[in-house]
Amino acid sequence: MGYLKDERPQTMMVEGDWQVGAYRYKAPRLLEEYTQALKRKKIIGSLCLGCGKVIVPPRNICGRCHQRMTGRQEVSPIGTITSFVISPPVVKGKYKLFGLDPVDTGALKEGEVMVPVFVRLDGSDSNIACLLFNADPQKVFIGMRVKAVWASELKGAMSDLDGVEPLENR
Amino acid sequence: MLRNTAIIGCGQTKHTSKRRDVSVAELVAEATYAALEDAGITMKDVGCVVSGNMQGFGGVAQPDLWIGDWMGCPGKPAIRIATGGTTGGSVAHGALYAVASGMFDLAIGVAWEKHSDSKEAGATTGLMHVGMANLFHALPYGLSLKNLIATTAVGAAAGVAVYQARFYMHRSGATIEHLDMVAAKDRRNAAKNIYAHLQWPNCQPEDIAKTEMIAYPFRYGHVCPASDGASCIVVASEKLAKKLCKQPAWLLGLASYSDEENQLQSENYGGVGVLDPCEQMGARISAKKAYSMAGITDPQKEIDLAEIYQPFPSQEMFFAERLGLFDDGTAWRYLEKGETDINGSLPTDLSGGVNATNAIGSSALQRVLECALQIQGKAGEHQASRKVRKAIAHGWGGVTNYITVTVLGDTPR
Amino acid sequence: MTKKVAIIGYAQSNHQAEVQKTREDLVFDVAREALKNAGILREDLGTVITSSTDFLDGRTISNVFLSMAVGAYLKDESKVEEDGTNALYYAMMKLMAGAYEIALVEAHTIGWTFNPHQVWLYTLDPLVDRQIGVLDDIAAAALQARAYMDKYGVSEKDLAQVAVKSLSDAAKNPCAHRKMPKVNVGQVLSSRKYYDPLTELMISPVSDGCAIVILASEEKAKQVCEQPVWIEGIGTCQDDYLRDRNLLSLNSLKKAAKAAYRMAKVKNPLKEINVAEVSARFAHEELMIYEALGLCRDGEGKDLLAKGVTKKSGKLPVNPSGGALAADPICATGLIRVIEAAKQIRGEANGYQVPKVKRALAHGQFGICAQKNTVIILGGGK
Amino acid sequence: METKPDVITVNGIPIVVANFNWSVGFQMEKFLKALATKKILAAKCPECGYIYVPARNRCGKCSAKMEEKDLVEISGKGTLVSYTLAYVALDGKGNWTDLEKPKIIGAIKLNEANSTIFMPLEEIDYPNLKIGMLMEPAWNSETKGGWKDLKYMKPAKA
Repeated sequence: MGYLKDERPQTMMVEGDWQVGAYRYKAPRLLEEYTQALKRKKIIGSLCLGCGKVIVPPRNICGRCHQRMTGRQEVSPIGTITSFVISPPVVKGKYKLFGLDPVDTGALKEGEVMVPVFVRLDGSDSNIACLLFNADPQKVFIGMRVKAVWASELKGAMSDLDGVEPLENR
Repeated sequence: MLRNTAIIGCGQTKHTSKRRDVSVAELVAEATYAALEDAGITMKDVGCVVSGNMQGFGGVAQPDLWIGDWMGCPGKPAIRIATGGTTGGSVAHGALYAVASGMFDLAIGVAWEKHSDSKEAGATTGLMHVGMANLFHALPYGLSLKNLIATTAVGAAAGVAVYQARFYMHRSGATIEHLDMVAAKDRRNAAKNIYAHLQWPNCQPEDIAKTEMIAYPFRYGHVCPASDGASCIVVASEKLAKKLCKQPAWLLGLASYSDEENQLQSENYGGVGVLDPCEQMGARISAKKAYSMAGITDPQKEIDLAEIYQPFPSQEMFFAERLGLFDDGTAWRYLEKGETDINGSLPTDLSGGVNATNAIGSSALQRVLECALQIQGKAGEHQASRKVRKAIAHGWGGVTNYITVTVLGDTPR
Repeated sequence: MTKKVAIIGYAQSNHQAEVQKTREDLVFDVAREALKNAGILREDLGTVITSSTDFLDGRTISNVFLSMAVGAYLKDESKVEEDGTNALYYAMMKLMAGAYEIALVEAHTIGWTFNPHQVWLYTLDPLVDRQIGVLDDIAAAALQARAYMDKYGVSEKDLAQVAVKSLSDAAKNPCAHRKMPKVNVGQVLSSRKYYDPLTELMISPVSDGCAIVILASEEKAKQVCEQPVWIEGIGTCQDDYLRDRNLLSLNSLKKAAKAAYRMAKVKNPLKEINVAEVSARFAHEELMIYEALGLCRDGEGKDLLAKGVTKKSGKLPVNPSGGALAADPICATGLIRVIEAAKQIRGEANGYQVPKVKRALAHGQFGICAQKNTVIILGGGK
Repeated sequence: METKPDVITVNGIPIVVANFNWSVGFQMEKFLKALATKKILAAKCPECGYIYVPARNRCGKCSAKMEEKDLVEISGKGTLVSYTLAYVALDGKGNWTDLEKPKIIGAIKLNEANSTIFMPLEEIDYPNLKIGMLMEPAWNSETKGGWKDLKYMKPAKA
């Protein structure tokens, strides 16, 4: 038993490409504001003066009110897990990003189990996605309180906010 | 309101992972001409062609300019509609509106995807490009590679859906066993649908449970495939439908309300204000609008069959709830009782759905097409055992924020 | 029995080579302005149709991050690819069907993002024509131009005249991108050579821009708008792929125009239409468009131009705004023509207003050598 | 409300390329394989008689289906319907590059078919080109079964 197979003849192929890497874009300096704040161990979001929502990282436009989010608001480094995923142990060669193996590049360790989580930081109306550290994957639950884990060296980069860890581990 | 309009012909191709026997143009023609034959008309009769796919997957910009010849575009009004995952649903709406507006008496809606034309596995090329600009933007700001991989790639194709599933399970009390049950049902159903991709006769939840875990709660057996395939519907005005077709599938209501983008990042890498991606306000409002057009007051009683766009099994459950077919948080109870099976009270995705067949551009059109087949009684082996009078077809796409809802019935309004 | 549809508001950006805004901001700003122009709130919108393409925007599902900016939050939404006039066509269907009362139609392209001419190459048959890479949209247009010139005795100077007319008219249009008040034939002919006979100034510039039109059903339009511009006729048509098409005449435009004229009950366009805004991406196309629109017989486009019929003070001014040769944010170009035509009817075209406009024609096109064409007839008054 | 130009330019990563391999289908496969033997196959519509190059399986004019039996071999000779001189070329990444030696491109309506093909022209100087000239294909010395096997078109010897 199992999947039925569909066998059919093949014809030849003709190759071509699309230079998606040659595109360029315009972006606001919002991320710069955000990363500069991270350097000071502060997390900022944009505040809509129409509906009062605070979005992290900051975004430009509140579509609900159809107006610019002109306010800036610092949010708490403590928050609540709203959703999480438990990865199977990392295996070398299983997954590639731009043709690079994450194990070879040192980004991940062989056998590592990752717990990516959605966290709603206190004072914000959005989720951020990051990794949960220092926690037993089997004991993670929705509603768990967590706090930010900062990189050992703050560079004013997105990686300054390394992830989160359970609040009671402090 | 809308003048009466009906679907009178359906055509689709066999879906499989690699249709290397045909070019994308020939694939499209296969479905198009099958639909015309089903409706008993020729291309000359067609007034307007609405078509769509996701061009990033096929690598050809505006492919209708090239393959228009294969779907009868020359010399006709031809509109190309593409809205991501909902492309097919939007194409169906395009064709339905073309007739409902009184501009045309006969229109066809054609949608397709040929994933095998892309060298990258599955749908990664296209999906990557959704966020490519954001990625290019965030990298200079020191986006950590580890975080990137963890947040985007753990589920590989699953993406935000895996978080969404967790949200739903938390809200409703559904478990991973329910996901197994949905996936098994869909593969079982697909085995009865000659056009479907992942066919597994008599598949049981235990079979799915044996497959490898990708990222809890998703197993390999839960995930939709990337298929090659095309589908086409023929839409006619009331007068023509009655003349040409014994049992047309009448349009009762349609809507496509969009929500805020749900996939964490907005344009330029800002956050988004959707806290729970399985809340799906767009789906709720679309369903409400479509039901009011259709004069349906109690969908739980009046809808006989649903075709839900469910690349992942959790989506079949919560979208059924958001469309008002079950109360919030209860879909899994009906699933346990077998109510969504072929002989149940609300047969759902008897074609196997997107979970078994996913040619992205065409997937949402197939939902409409399958509802039409069920109403016409032409579904063959996967025909529901109960008489289908009103059916709802659903599509979602974009970054889980676009919704298309189409309600069809066996009698005009 | 079909319902009438009117334009009740519009806005466009200042089209330029490199707009100093994000895509989101560009669309948002124009959307705010359009809503203000129509005198309605975002909440009044029924449906929103956008128009852009993934290859030009460099994003798959190019509309997905713009839904909030354009005002589609919890609104009926869809995206029609290719020219904005096709999106308008679809929006009109939705209004005519009676499903919604007000529709917002948006179209944009940021040409700066990636060379659109490269994208045109990506629209070619990937199995054959894209493989050898000799053809792009300009090359195809040059081939069309040469064949047309040879058949009807049109000279390079005639083409240059078209460019001179457009670019000098554009000087008065604040939204135009390429404004050259004192341009002359010599300057056009000596600009950078791309594909003979086409030089830089005979080719539309690569622009960033956005255009938005707000439509309403008859009852709603009368209710909210003092001066609605009625869509009296609309027609669209697609042609064969390049290889199997007669490049010498724009057959699909002829069919689209016929459909639009029939709907608007126009018998003699030269007499009954007061101003036309057409999307001519290349100088020779404007002459071919005259012919396809039925303003003159095949091959007489250059005479129409030479006699001054189509200049701003002529009998039927064509492109007093400067047309596509003066600004070409690809997907938006057709919609810009609609806006310019509507402005002429409302008497809002400061500096390039044509007197006594009762009926105007707008044309949008897409595809290599104008494969897809849409013609819209607009009328004023009650 | 106008925004201040508070934007930055985000550049792509040039090495990121999407690659494609398009299946060709049976009619096209026969056409491409025939090119390897320096033959050009056209498909003649059994209904309306329109002859397509490259060969294909569906008529765009009358929607009739075409099969292997509808394939006809043609000489490849054709009439020049238009020509242009390319001073520039695209480099595939969206940049215009000036050509040191301008290249001639022609549109050739094949004599035994209805389709027009687009090819580089050589063995003739630009000013000597005339619409209506008879052209014939020049093949690559090594043919691999692809449209590129046709190297260019040249004036046919009488």
